[in-house]
Amino acid sequence: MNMLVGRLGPWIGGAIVLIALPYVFSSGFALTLMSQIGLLIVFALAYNMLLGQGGMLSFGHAVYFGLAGYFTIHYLNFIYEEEVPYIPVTLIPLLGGLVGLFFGILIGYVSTRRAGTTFAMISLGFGEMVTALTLVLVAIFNGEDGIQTDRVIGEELFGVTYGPNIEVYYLIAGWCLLCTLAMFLLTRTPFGRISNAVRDNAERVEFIGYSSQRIRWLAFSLSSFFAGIAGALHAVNIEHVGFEQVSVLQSGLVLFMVYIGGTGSFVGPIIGATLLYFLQSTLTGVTEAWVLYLGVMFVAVIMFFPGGLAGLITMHQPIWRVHSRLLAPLLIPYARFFAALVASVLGCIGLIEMLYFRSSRLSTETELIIFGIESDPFSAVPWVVFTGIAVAGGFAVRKTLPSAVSAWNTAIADARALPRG
Amino acid sequence: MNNALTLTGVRKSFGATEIIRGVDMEIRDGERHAIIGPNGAGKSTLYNLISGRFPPSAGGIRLYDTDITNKKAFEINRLGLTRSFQVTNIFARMSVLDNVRCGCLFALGHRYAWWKLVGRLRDLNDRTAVILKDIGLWGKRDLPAGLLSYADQRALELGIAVAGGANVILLDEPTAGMSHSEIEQAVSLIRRISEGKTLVIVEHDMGVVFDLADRISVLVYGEIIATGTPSEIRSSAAVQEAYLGTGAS
Amino acid sequence: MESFIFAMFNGVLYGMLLFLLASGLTLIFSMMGVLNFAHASFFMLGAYFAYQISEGLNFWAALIVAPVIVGLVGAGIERWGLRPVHRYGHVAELLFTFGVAYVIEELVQMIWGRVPVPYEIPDVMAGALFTWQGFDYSIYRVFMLVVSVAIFVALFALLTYTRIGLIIRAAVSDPIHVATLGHDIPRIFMWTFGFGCALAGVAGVVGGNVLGTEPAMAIQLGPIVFVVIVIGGLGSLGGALVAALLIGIVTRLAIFYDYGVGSLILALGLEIDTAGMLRDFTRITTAQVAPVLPYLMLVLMLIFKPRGLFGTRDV
Amino acid sequence: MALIKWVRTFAVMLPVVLVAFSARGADTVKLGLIEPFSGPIAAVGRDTLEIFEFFANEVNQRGGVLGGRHIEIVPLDNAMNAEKTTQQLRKVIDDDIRFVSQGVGSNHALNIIKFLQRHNRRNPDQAILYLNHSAVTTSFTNELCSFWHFRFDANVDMKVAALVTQLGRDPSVQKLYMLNQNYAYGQAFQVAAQQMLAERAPGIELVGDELIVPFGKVLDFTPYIAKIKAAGADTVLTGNWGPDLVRFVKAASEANLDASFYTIYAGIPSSVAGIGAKDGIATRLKQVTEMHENDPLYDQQPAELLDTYDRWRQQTGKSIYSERMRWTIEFFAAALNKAGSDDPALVAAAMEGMTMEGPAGPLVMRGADHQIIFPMVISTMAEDLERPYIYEGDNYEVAFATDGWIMSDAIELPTTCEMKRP
Repeated sequence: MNMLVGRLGPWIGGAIVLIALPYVFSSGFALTLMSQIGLLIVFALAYNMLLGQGGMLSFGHAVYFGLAGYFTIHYLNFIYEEEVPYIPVTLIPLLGGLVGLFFGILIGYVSTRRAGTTFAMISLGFGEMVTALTLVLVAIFNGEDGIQTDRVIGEELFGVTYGPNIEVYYLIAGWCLLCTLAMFLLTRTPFGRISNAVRDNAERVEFIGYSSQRIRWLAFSLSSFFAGIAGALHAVNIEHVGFEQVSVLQSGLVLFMVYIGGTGSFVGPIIGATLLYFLQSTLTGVTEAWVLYLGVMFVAVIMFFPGGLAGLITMHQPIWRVHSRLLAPLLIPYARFFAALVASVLGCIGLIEMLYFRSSRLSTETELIIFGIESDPFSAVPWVVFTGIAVAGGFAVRKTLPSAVSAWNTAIADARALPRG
Repeated sequence: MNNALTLTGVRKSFGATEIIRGVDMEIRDGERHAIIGPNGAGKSTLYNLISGRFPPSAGGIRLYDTDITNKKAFEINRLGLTRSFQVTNIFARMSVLDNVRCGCLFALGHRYAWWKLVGRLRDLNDRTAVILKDIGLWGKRDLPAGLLSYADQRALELGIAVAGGANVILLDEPTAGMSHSEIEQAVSLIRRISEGKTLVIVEHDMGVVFDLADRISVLVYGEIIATGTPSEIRSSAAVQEAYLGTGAS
Repeated sequence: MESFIFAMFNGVLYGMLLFLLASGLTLIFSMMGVLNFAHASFFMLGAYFAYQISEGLNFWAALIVAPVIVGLVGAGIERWGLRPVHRYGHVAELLFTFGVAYVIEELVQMIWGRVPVPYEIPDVMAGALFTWQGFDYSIYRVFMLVVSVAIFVALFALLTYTRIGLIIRAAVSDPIHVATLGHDIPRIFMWTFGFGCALAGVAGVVGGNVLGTEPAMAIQLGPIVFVVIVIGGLGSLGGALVAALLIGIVTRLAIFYDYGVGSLILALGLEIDTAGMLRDFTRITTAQVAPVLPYLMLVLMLIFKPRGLFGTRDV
Repeated sequence: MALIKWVRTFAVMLPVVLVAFSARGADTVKLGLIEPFSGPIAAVGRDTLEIFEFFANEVNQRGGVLGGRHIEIVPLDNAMNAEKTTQQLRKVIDDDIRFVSQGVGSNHALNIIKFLQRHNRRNPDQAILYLNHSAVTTSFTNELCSFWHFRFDANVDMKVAALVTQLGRDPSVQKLYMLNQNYAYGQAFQVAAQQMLAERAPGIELVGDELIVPFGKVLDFTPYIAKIKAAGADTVLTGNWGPDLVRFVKAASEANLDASFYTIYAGIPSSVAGIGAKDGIATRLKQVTEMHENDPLYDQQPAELLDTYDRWRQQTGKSIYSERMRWTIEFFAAALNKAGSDDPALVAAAMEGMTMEGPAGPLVMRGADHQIIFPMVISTMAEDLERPYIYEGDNYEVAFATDGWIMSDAIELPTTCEMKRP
């Protein structure tokens, strides 16, 4: 019984959170944000089936996301014109998934013949090609304008029409939960295990009876299926699909989400998609430098904690599994390190904001307010102050890091020494 | 007599250099056959040719009655031939348990299944448990394989290789880099797992070779210069001259 | 015939510019196994540095100094950025350079703004060298060609006749072996990376004023360069040259000989509803799809010859 | 509940960097401006914001609207992504903003039109009005026309009409070559030009008509230049913009192509900066706009307006390029006052048929399709003009000189719009 709660607990908890969220954040903006995050979680998890679980780095996975979106919009419009059989909007994502699967099987056959760097390049090539085609084949993709639809095609069960955003939110939440569960279970199948094996050591797999190419193809196709579901959900949510959705930029965004969240654990992409999309939506309005921060964050993750944010959490798992009190000695060194890190980051942000302000200020912007303090980038004082904070913070980071690391080392050693409690 | 492996006139060149220069060899069904030879003789290359890592430049290879000359590695494996590697070749980020599971999966017929959960596959988990206990890693089954000690990784390497239950087992220096006590354990492990099967082993440690092998082939510069029982090889003049005589270990 | 020769000449010119970029990328890949996604960003840095230097001094100073600075920036990024990532494997390295490309693009915008900078062809070379079929060929284009060919020759000589070239060639065929010969591999890596970036910088200096110096130039050129080295065969310098010329010439010929793909489809006996969803297929001409052709070539190449034209080793 | 409140506060506080804008009154009429303020083409969006804020401020200085209320511009970043546009529209609804403006990217414009059609039908009490300042797709005021959309720029067909009319007037134009971007806008330009050339300038021979892959994919235009030369063209007509225009013109200049370039967008700051004076003059680069600073009519405009222009140049260090954005604000203010209310439906009704004085004739907001009609001017890049082109304080020592005005009657095209009014 305990086992069952332990296993089902996270899923039931997740479902409760998904149901409750609209009661906490009820504005239209928040609903759209949460809906987008929901479908991006599906996309990110699908992407991680390639990157984290199959070891395939793709620069073009948005192709399956976007093509499914285009197909969905067309299908909804055709339903409107009564040219195709009616499918309730509730089940439309499945259709999107099948479109993703179709193109995944087709393109995957070619691109999964190679792994590693070559695979990455082929994915980039297909991404560029499809993006270019969206502009050439106007009848299908309608070029830069993209295509539109009205998702309200009829009344479904319980009078749901998917007109109000809240209904779409619950549609996405439902599919998100379903897909997450499905992808989680997939990791525990023979396919999932061999996919991991191909990631770790593709050559060895060939000597235990498996064609690594076939595994990659299968992983690619299944991943495209889920990416297609996400793309269809996107089409239903936004009621518009354009070339942005298939572009390499979109592929890059999902890569950033997954990698910053953490490729090594199942929850990593969920964390990454939630955090990055939230930051992106709230920060783009307040700072021009958002893309720079995103890039720096990504590079920092690769350099300093390749496990991503989820990796930072899971590295403490062996400790709290033994006993949570073992975490106590970590608090102070961690807090000191974190304070130093925040200081240096804030200093750098101040400097970058002032640089941007100087290089691309609008005449109507008369003042720059950083962290609630008015700073004049044309006088020396803020430069000195922010440089001081950044440098001092940097030194403090170097000083406090060793004690944080050694605290973790001690804790993990203690945890190993103790029996499981 | 029925041969497990038959090599006829096998050659392999990389660019202008010919590494394997016409090897004819027969491995009998059920025997333990050792291949010895100096460094650079082409032993690992020969393994790579047999197991399908590269195709040979010329010649033919048969596994029992099947021609496997130009087959891919996984096809050969499915026909019942498995191998281990000289450099440890495991799935480093996966748990020890999952490493062995992977070795069993195909042979147990689960192939590429994405609709059944490994945790629920009784035949898989039973067999994995047997092998893990056999190679002495049952207690460490939840550790990531990359964190195992060297000797444990070698044992795991063997475990993965034999997990599929293949009839013909090719081992490439399974005791390389081990201490004396570890070698003893390894040899007994090899003896256990090759019970009733055909074993081919490349080995530098002559103690292991003479202890384990029913027959021995000597490979020097891409050619087999002698094949015979341990005592025949020990007394062969040609081998003495080419190999043992020059101060074998 | 004239237009054929003209297309060929143009294709060679564009191809050589691509080769300048691809050669650095190939060198880095051969030595380090790193596919430098940020390579086109160094090309962009070369153009911006050249603009800045030619504002202060002149074009010739820029031609020498800008690539050196780009090379130093590259070496610095290798030393303090890429080297720590090395232990996480090639995919992590590729991701790192992907991130670097983002950061460089944003930094360029932060420093030089988001609109193009007026980086011009030097006046002495703006005039026509010769006029052919009514088409003025500027001295500068020929100068570009000369620079590219000179660098190719120098690179070839460097690889063939010098000690460092020997090490590089050895590393291309057997990277592990070189490490055992007692060379300071991290140092060689750092300077290889720097040198490769400097080559991209040269391409930026000579190409930036023709193609336009703006923050998006890296994104626009980057993918093509990858296509070049994949088609040529990863790690093969000769392959990169052939592929660069091939792409240069094919894309030019596609523009000159403007065939409709639609007529091909009709010739195959396929019928397409001219009002339906697929109607655009009947209207496409080769000129319209010329910039997409490299990607098509990439895909075809990978289907029929996955290692590329001259590829010798797997990734 | 305390927790929820805390979470909400946190969500609001999280944007750590706050760029505040001055002069935020309590009782303002808010105009949401949805443009890219981050990403690769943020410069375009930010330039737009600057113009909107400047001219909104001018209106406010004059006493505001509706008896003293100020117009407040609320910038909303769409990062040039359609999905962000939708998201910002939902924010507009949340914040009870009833007027939005946008112009960069016709895909976003289409998105807004469709979104507002759905939203205003479902929520008539919360209707939102869209003022389109630059998106030129003709169908927005034809088959896709909407009561909730007003356009303050000429559409593609009108701009092409102006260009072709000028081509017909110019006796030196004998052989014309067309080159356009192969996507919705470029194709629309091509079709309109083919049709109007036949009607308005039948004497001109079309020696080439080409579509290219758009958005900077063509790195080297030399082959196209060679084709143009081979065809013997003396004039080029192109709808290209951005890098596709810059590289095209630079390649032509480098090869000493002896042809005039008729374009729509040559005067955009980034294009002027990218092309540079030398190449622009060498190709006799022409643009079609609503006005430019060196036109003889410039000085004949009202004194207050000239003062405003001077203040603009002084404060921003930029030339006046987009008069239509000023018109957007002025029409908006006038319609608010005429309606005497900030109800979007009433403001829309008031705006229909509204006119204002323009430099060369009246600006008319046609009621039938909400398309503004106004005279347009064709101008050529030249040196030694009174007001050289400046952008961010950099003087380019080059500007545009008038070739001729095309009056409204030559530009006004019939509409197929069947307006559905609420």
